Amino acid sequence: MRLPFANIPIWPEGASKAAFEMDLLYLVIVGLTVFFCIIVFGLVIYFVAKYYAGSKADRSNPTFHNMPLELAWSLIPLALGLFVFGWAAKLFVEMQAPIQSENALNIYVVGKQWMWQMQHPTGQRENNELHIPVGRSVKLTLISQDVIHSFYVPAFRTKTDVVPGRYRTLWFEPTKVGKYHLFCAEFCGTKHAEMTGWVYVLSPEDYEKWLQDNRWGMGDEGVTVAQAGQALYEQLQCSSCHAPEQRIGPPLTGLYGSTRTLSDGRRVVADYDYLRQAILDPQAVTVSGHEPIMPPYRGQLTEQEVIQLIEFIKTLSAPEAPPVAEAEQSDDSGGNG
Amino acid sequence: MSFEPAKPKVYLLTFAALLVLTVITVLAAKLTLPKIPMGIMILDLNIVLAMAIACVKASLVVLYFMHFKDMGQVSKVWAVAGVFFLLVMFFMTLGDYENRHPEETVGWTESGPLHDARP
Amino acid sequence: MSTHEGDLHVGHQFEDAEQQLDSYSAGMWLFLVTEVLFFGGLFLAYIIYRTRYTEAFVAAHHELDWQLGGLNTVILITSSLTMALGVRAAVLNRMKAVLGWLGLTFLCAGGFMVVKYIEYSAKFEHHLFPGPNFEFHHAGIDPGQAQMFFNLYFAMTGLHGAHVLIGMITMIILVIRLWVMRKQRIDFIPIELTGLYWHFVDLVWIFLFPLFYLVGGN
Amino acid sequence: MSAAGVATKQPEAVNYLNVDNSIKSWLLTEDHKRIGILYLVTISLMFLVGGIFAMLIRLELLTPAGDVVMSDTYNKMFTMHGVIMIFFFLIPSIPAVLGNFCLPIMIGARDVAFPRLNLASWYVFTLGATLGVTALVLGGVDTGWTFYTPYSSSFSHTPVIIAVSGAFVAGFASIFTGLNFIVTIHKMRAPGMTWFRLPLFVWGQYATSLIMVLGTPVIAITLLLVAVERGLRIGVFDPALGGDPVLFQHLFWFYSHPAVYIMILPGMGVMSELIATFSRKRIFGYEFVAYSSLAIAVLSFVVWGHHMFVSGQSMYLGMVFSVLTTLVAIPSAVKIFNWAVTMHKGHVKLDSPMLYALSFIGLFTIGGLTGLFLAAMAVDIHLHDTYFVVAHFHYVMVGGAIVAFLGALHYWWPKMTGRMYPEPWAKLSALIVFIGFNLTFFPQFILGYLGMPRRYHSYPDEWQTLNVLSSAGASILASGFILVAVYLLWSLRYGAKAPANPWDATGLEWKTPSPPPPTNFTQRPIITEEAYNYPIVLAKNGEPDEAVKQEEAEKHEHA
Repeated sequence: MRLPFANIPIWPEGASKAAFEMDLLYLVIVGLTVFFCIIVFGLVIYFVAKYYAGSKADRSNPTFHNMPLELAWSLIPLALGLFVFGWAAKLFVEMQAPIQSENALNIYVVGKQWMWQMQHPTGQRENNELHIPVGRSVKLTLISQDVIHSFYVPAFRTKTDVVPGRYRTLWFEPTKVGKYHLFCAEFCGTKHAEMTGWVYVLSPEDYEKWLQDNRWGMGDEGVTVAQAGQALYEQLQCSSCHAPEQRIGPPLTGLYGSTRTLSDGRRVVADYDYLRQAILDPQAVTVSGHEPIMPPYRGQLTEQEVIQLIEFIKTLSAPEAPPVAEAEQSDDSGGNG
Repeated sequence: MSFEPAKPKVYLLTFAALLVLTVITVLAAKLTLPKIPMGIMILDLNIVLAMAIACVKASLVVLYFMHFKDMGQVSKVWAVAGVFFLLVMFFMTLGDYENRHPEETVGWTESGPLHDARP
Repeated sequence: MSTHEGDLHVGHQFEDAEQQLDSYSAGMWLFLVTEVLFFGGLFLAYIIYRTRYTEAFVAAHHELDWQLGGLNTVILITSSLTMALGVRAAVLNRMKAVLGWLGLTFLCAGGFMVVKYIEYSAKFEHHLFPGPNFEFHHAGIDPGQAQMFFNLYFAMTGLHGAHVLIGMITMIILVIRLWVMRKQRIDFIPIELTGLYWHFVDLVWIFLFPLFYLVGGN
Repeated sequence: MSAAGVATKQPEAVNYLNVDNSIKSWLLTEDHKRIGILYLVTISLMFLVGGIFAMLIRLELLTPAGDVVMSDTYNKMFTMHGVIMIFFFLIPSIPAVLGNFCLPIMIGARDVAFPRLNLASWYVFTLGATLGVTALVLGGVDTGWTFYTPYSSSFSHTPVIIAVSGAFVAGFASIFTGLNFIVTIHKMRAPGMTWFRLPLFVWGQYATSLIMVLGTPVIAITLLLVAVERGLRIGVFDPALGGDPVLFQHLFWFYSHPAVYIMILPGMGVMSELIATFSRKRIFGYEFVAYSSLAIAVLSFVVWGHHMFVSGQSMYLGMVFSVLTTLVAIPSAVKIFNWAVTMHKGHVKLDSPMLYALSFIGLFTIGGLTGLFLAAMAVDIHLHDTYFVVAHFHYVMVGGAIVAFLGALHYWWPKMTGRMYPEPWAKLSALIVFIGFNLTFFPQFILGYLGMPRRYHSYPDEWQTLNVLSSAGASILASGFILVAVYLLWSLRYGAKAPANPWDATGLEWKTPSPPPPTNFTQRPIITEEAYNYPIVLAKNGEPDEAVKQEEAEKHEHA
């Protein structure tokens, strides 16, 4: 939105479901701000004008204390503040709590100085650009390879810090076809201001077309992220310990999302962060009943490769119709603590 | 606040108590107490016991060696305030680590408020 | 001690010796409160990593010699006793006793630093000082997590050691000052304040000893 | 400063300025008033350096492309602007200059409790500032003033350790000042000066000292850990070393959020003085205003997580921080309304300090209310790290703290230097600062909601108009500050001699000559009346009351 009389933008485009909700809340707080400003400025100007030294105003019996008045201007702002807090907290939970929809489009984002690398589940990769379909929930799983970055799309009114060493998730549902700014919002070094890009929200048809046109990112055979993970799994010879007949590593089937008991007594859910640690620093999360003998892969895998491995392990959880063909027998084991 | 120093006997008794408690601490460490998992952290009862003993020792030092009774009102209030804000820092920060993974506790399934379930 | 106050030097900003003593005492306590929060940041880091890397901390603490740590605990407690008796002697205006107790305290502090030196040099020899040369081989333990234990060990005991050194320097200055003004009544305020500081140093060690040497469990 | 003794012929009474003019007497002084002046000189220099960086930043942002300086240079500019302005100007500004100068006089003491510690604090501060400037001379630091790990500890190629040591060392100056004030206020009050007879400036200083004493040690150890992590690769923050970068943010903001109140609380104290003096009326709800300072100081320690809503901090903890942040609205609202209502039935005079005070009320109201946007978790997702945040904290830091500092400087300038400044110029400067400030920072609120991230060297073309407005405002603001510096320096030599009580104010500092004698009072004051004990009118006829009549009579006499 722009001012009518000048070429000055005053309102950002909104292109997600959250954008509308947030704009509403924002406008309410703007309203409160204007209301209080009018009261305070009005009082100040009125008193200055009326009680300017030498004026003939009635100054008899001034008061210095007024408990009801003090309480009023303590408690009314508090009540309004708590109202805003409640609304904002509710919206925050709605925006930030992770979506667990099967239908959501899972995209992996790795931030590094100074670019964004996106990886689509079907294998397409792109840098500093993100193509997504309109009207479908998009779930981003983000991690940084070096310093803290922050993934920010103003049109979606959403952002999250992208931290090294752990996964963050962010999701939104675009509602409007268009081209929107993508920024890095956390200072990350020399080219922080150039760590920007575009988010393209496409109609479902255009998105399908885009997926087809960009198969080059997947290699010759059309490798999905999980398939790339499987290739890596074989290349690193994970199966030499983790194959079921070896009986060395804990089984990978059904690993993702299960609850693990570690040798130090902790019970943890095998989520993305757990699996990442289990690959990079396996000895830190040895599973109870297994020897801590797996070598750590820290420094040997890029964050993208770790994501591919995790995606592969995740496919092993699905009881039926695993998307990856043969390495998929239900008794497949492996994995690391 | 001019203070009256305690008798040497008080100091010697405090000293003896501190030595005894040191021995108890060492012995207590030989016990294997349960470890309670909390979120991504583990609460180790051994350390809880050790810290409890350390707190007793610290109180003895403050009460007798640092003659707490002669300490002015101001100092008392500020000492308490210091410990209070230290605990605020500890517990609020730990509250973060305790609840770091929202995935495990909440989550929108098929239809969240901002998300329509679609076929 | 009001009978002796008239003899003490009173700063130009104060009305009387009592106001002066009150102010100095409150000032020192406030300083100790800042010290509590100064160490507090490190203790917080310790709590967080200790609860996350429990196994590694248990394994790594076996590299420390609890007997040496215990010895240092006894040394520091003893020095606290001698310091308390020194302060008492100062209030009672017994010059020789003050010098004797302060000397003993100083010796204890020196002993503490010697033991610390022995411990530190052993860690350096065994490549347990964090950094590129760090080596820690223990089945089932991530060396990175064990290194975190030694990070905190060196940071916290190092900072504590620096406080011991500052205490020793202060004691030297105190003794010189006492000697210079040996003809006058003992000005016990600086000794009292040093005493408070010294007990605080002892107090920090009381927490550090079990946190690093007696991690406990299996 | 020695100019005070030049202009007149008649022998002057001994005051703290002319008692000894040698350089040595200044550098070894234990007089709280002289230490205040030393601080004033140091922080003015730092303000100049920080201000130059601010202008360079606005110059770069005049065009969307990063064309004036290289991106590395730009990163260093905003970092040095932040580090210098926060650690070396705002934190010591009101406490160390005006607090040092006025606080002992206001409570009827000869000096602070520990004069030597006070001098040490100035030396330590100067050392810290020197280290900060050294980092600058060595090329500048590019981490942002927040020194977030692991960028600061592992990735930056700039002299981070030196800058961090500068802030670390300056922290001790802050601790010394706070400790000194607390003991002074507790132990050095003149007979009859009860807690509820203290001027509200003193209450503000007490609350500030609470934060200085309890918060600063935490930032000290945190910065030390960053330096060690960077220098020795022994770390607790870098994930590559097994650490957690979010832990740094917890420790950093545990101090740095309260630090915001170190900057604003003394300013609020100043406001109470100015509003009471220039309304000739006791502050409305004195106890509420006094307690609200303490409440703000205590609450400031439990809200730090609102800087971390999108950092990966637990969502539930975020809610706790958000609701606690909302509570800060109470004491802030109490203060604003009490100041406004104080003018009710007063005799309002618009001298230049009062103009600054009224600016403060307006700007701080906007600054405080925009804080509500950022405390509201959902809205903060969008606004975090955008220009909205930049605008918000400049409204509080510049519109609040610096405007209060200027108001206080004008108010106590006659007391400090014994000279009056030219009032018309002062009024003009207050106006220029107000207009320039709003033009600079109001467009940034809009930019923030549009989504312009902070610390950006270049930006999309469509935001240029708003940035040009902001840069234009910045040059107006800068000319306002320069004007203040020029006429205040001019007044040192050519200003009219100041009477003991130019504002006809109550308060002990106005009962002693301008400038005050070395020991503040010729004899120890005994306090028998409340603070701000201005005459109360009881007549109901609507005629000008006694005080006004008297004033007019005096004016006629002068004429």
